Amino acid sequence: MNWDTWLPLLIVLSSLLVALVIFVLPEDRSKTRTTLNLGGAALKIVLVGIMVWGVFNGHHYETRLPLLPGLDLVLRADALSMLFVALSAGLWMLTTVYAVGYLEDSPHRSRFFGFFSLCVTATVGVALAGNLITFLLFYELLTLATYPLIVHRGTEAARKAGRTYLIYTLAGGALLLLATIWLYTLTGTLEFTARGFLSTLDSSHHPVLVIIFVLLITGLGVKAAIFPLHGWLPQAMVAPAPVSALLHAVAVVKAGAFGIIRVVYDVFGIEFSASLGVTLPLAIVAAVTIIYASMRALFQDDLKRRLAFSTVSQVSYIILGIAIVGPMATIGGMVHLVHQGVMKITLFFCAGNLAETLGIHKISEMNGVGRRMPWTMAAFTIGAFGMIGAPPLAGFISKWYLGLGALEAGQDWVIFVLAGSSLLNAGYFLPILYVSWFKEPAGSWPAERCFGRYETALALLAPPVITAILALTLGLLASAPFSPLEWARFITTLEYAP
Amino acid sequence: MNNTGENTIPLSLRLLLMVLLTVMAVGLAYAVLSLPAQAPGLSVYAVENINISGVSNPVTAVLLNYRAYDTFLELGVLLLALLGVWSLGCAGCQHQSSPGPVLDSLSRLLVPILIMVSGYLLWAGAHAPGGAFQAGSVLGAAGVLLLLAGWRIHAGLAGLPLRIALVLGVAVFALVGAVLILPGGQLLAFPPAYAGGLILLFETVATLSIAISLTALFLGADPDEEDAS
Amino acid sequence: MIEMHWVVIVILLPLTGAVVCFLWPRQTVVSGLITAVGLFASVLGLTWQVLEQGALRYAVGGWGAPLGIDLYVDGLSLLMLIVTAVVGLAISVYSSAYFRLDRAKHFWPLWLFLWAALNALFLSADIFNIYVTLELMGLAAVALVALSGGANALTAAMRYLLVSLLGSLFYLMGVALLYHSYGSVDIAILSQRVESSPAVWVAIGLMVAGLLLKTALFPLHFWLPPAHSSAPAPVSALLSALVVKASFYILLRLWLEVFPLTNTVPGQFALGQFGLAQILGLLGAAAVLWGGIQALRQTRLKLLVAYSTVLQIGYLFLAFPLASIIGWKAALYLLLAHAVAKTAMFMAAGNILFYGGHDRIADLDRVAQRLPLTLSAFGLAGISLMGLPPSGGFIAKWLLLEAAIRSGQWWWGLMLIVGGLLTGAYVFKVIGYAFTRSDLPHEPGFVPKRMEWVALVMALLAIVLGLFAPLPLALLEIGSPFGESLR
Amino acid sequence: MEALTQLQLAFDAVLGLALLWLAWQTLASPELFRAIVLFIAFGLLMALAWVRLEAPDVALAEAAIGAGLTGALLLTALSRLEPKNKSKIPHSKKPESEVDE
Amino acid sequence: MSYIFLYALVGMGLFTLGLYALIIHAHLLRKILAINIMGSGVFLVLVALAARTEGAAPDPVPHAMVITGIVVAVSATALALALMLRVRSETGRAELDEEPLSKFDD
Repeated sequence: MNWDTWLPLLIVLSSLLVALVIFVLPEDRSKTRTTLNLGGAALKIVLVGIMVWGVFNGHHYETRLPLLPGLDLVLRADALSMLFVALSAGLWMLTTVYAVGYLEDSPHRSRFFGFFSLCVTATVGVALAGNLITFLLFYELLTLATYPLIVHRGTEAARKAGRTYLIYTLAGGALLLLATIWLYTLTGTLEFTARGFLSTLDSSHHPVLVIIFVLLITGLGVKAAIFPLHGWLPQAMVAPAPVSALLHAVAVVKAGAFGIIRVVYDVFGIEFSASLGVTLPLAIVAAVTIIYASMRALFQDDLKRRLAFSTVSQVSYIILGIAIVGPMATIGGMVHLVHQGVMKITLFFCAGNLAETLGIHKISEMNGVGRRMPWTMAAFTIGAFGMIGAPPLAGFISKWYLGLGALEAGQDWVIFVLAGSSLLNAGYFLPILYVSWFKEPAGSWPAERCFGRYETALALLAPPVITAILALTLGLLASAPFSPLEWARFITTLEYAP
Repeated sequence: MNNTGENTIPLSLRLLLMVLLTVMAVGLAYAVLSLPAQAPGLSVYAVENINISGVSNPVTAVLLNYRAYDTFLELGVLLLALLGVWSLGCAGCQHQSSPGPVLDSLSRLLVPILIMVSGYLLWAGAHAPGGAFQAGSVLGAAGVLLLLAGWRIHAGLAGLPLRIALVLGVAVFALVGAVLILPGGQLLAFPPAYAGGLILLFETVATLSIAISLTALFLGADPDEEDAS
Repeated sequence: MIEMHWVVIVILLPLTGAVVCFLWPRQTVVSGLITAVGLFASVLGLTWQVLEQGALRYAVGGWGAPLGIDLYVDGLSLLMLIVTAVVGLAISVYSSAYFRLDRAKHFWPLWLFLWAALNALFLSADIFNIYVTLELMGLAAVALVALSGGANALTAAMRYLLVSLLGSLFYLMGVALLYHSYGSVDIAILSQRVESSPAVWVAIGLMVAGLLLKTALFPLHFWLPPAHSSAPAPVSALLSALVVKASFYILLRLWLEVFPLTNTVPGQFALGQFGLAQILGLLGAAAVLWGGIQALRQTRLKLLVAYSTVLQIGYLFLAFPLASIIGWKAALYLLLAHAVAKTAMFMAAGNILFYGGHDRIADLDRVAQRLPLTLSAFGLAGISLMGLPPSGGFIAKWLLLEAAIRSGQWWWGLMLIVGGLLTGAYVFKVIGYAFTRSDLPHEPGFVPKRMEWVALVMALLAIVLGLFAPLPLALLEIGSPFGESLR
Repeated sequence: MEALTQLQLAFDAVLGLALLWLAWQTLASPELFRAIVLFIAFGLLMALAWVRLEAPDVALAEAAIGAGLTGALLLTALSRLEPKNKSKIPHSKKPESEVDE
Repeated sequence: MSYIFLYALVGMGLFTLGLYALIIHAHLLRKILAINIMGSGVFLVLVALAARTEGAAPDPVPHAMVITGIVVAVSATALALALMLRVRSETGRAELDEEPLSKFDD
């Protein structure tokens, strides 16, 4: 029994077992369920903490189980995976607290929390996957685990959204599978390796590799909601707020983006990718997505849909950062993986609070809501400014590095994309802030509920406040040790070793 | 009910079918004609081993010794068909034939003869044409004749005793075949010294089972259930 | 210690069980269950024996081929026996609750006969003996379909019987030609003697046609959906999981051992076999499309599941044009995964039918939520059928895709992808109804917990098969049924 | 000797053609009863063919089972299928197909 | 030796004829007859070709196979006839109707 070989598996199991137990738990055992959820989340945070510390000190954590002859199921902790694992573990805790409050007394909680935990299991698995087949395994598990969450409400709209989601993701998964196997037949290995494992292949294979790259990115791009594969995401907004928060900030879209990072860095290798000439098209697709989705966001009245389009746009920052070949941009992209997660989850928490407390779903109903729910709207404001990229918030750090990276790599056009997108971000966030803080309330709210002492239930209020503070801290203390920024630098030194 | 049922298929399709089947038939014929004119198959082996098979009729040797396993499974098929028929229940089995005087006297005459023929076939099978299947089916014919004459199995025998008689063939094969394993042999491996006796035993129980099964198949439904309902 | 004749026991035990069940109808369920458990243990014993000693040949009657009949166990037949034992045990447990005594007393002897026939078939090394086991299997299967009574089931059973007999006769004609060409019906001897000749070609044509009919490969699948959908649920499960696979197994066995003519000069025959393989692959691809589309169009759950079997059978034939060890292993793994998953699925459908009294997909929202275990079983089995990880279906799909790409015939792999998406579509068409809840129009039937749990256990097994693939794959290597190296 | 072989061959040819003809008549006969009777005749001719092929065991089996018992089974089935004189066939269940048509 | 092939060819002819009738006819009793005639065709091929032994007694193994086959055939026929009668009593017709499976009956 070696701790180093079991820790990655334990991290996955800490939520998987919780999920399985919750599935068989009777509906009315809500105390037990909450204890299990929070206990699992806390345990995972502790384990991840140990792991982060270990990785920083050069420990090598790896679980390896035979899956097929010649192919193992590998869970490995490396610097990049730590970034995502830590994000998932941390935000899972908060989202669980939030979800417990949000779903109080609603039906089917066993099912909901079971799949919720399964979702986190899959996300953590995606993060820790040490080769492409393990990644694929958890990636598809994520598809399956999120489907019941999207259709949770069981309405016709929910079912339709679920269907759309499946059509996109299953098709994407199929492409990913095809590309993975193709790659395997070429190389005989699928292990993620710093700076890739394909550059040694004979150059006659290069055209095939380009096709495989396109297949992989398309397959992953579905979840990362790259234009034009983003169609499922706005529809999926019918899901309950904690699900939207989880889907958009942590689990699904990030799994896609993270997968793209893995493919570009640890399968192809960034320099090899650049030599194949596939990075520039990827950057252009990301840039188009950023601008297009921001424009679409401008015209959404439904708050969650606007946030959804904002997500589509923001996730592509990460991809843009990857595709601009250069260490600075890489830092920007990777750090945005965390920063965007923290900021976007804040926004979704707040949107959920508005819906749950006042019945507000549309921006046109938000007049003066800041006076009724000041804490919530304060958190929202921090998140929104972060998204726009205002200093000293987390978003600013990401954009700063992206911009520097673009200049460093000689891709000056990116600056215009960043600037344009920031303007558009401001264009769709500032009006919300304006109406909610400065307009007079309309008199009554669509469906107000009273929660006693605070403006809303404590379980609903605390998570966005915490994440907002986090977004602020991540910006202010960006250079502190173990901050995402420092960690991203750490990763980059590995990928761009001289 | 003079409808031959052919009218359901249009002529064009039928012509197409004919063409296809003609092609198939030509292929089959070609295959047959391409076979060598001389091919003794396994007859050499069958004759070589006839002395230790326990019988002198080679067909019986194949059926009851060389390939006794096939025969064992085949008794299974017969029993299974009966199980299937019984599980279906019977539509129209209430139909009772009223035996005319001719049938009645005919059966009185024929049944003893058939039983004797069956006994002969069973005995002759070891060295001349005949054997369990022929004997069983002749005996079965006697049973059918009895049924036609209005005879019905006694209610007391319709349950377990009848069932035991039906499974006798399969059961004895399985039991004896398995017992032969014990002294270190193989399934259904008859020691040459006992082979003749064992084959006679098998043939006898098989004859009985086959006869009763065939008669029961003719009857159509489980007599036990028929009485109950 | 006396050498255990497990090979014989796994044939004799179910026959004995059938006889006992037949003799004492009142104790039929108990006898049946005891037999099932004993049989499962015996197959484990045989597995252990084969693992210790390698492939086994057993001369029934002590004669040995060519005069006598040989039984032969290698990795391939052992896997089939294990699949049968696992599915058989599950079906036995399920059926012990499913049938009331008036039908149980017919079900058990027939089912144990069928089980004996399957085991005998997988163990036989003699093509005529295989004919007898085929008939034994076919008659038992038909009688089991007819067990549900009613016009649809009886008509379906009748059609199934005719098809089954027709297929057997085609096969038997092939046996006749092979025997009269080479003077033996033993597979091993034939594999040494067979050469390219008109008679062999016609024999191959007849046997392949007959077996395809029994395996229900498109377009010869017409009899399968009515038979599999109108039979009682446990019977549907065993038909889809085991019976169609048995004729596939024979086809595969003949293809690998009798048809390839490895000892003749490669040339004309190899080319011919290549052509036939391509045709089988094409039919498989058509089956994938047709089965998938038809499954999507169905309004009744059991018919949907039955058409899904048509699709999955198509998958199996995609391995023929690939002709590689990985491809065959993939097909066998697919067979294993499909058997387990389809059992779970038919059981789930049976539970829904039991509970709601109908299986109209559009009205499933009345039922699905009230049977969470059953629905989970359906969903998990669906994941394996779709080939999503982690599941047995995924492993199979991975191997098959790998074989397709490695052989340079990636288009067969594409059919797998398409089939997976179609499967996803029809599985989620059903699952989608699980999240809404409507009122029941009438008093629900009582579903014994045992039936729900068995379905779930089988579905979980289909998932677990995705995590322990090396074991069965290594088992398949015993006796190298697929040849030593890549052909 | 030569003449005998010729005669035998002629007999074989006639027997073979008779078999085919009877089979055809059996299958084409518009009346079911006639078809069954023809089938029994076919079975008996088959037995003759077996004898000719030096397969007396098969001939016995064919005569007893193939022609005899199968014939009896077919005839009973027909009598149960077409209850001409006996109108007491349970037909409580109205066939659905007629309702549809 | 030519008569051997003559009988084998007759066997093939019976096989083809039976197959044609099996497909063409709708009435189940005719289908059952057709299957039986097909079977006889196969048996004829098996036994006829077994006589290719030039003077010696014919190969007994195919004979035994055919006897097995005849018993299998009569078993199958019995089951088929019983099934036919049940189909007839449920549907009123002794044919395979091609109705869509709209209704489930359990």
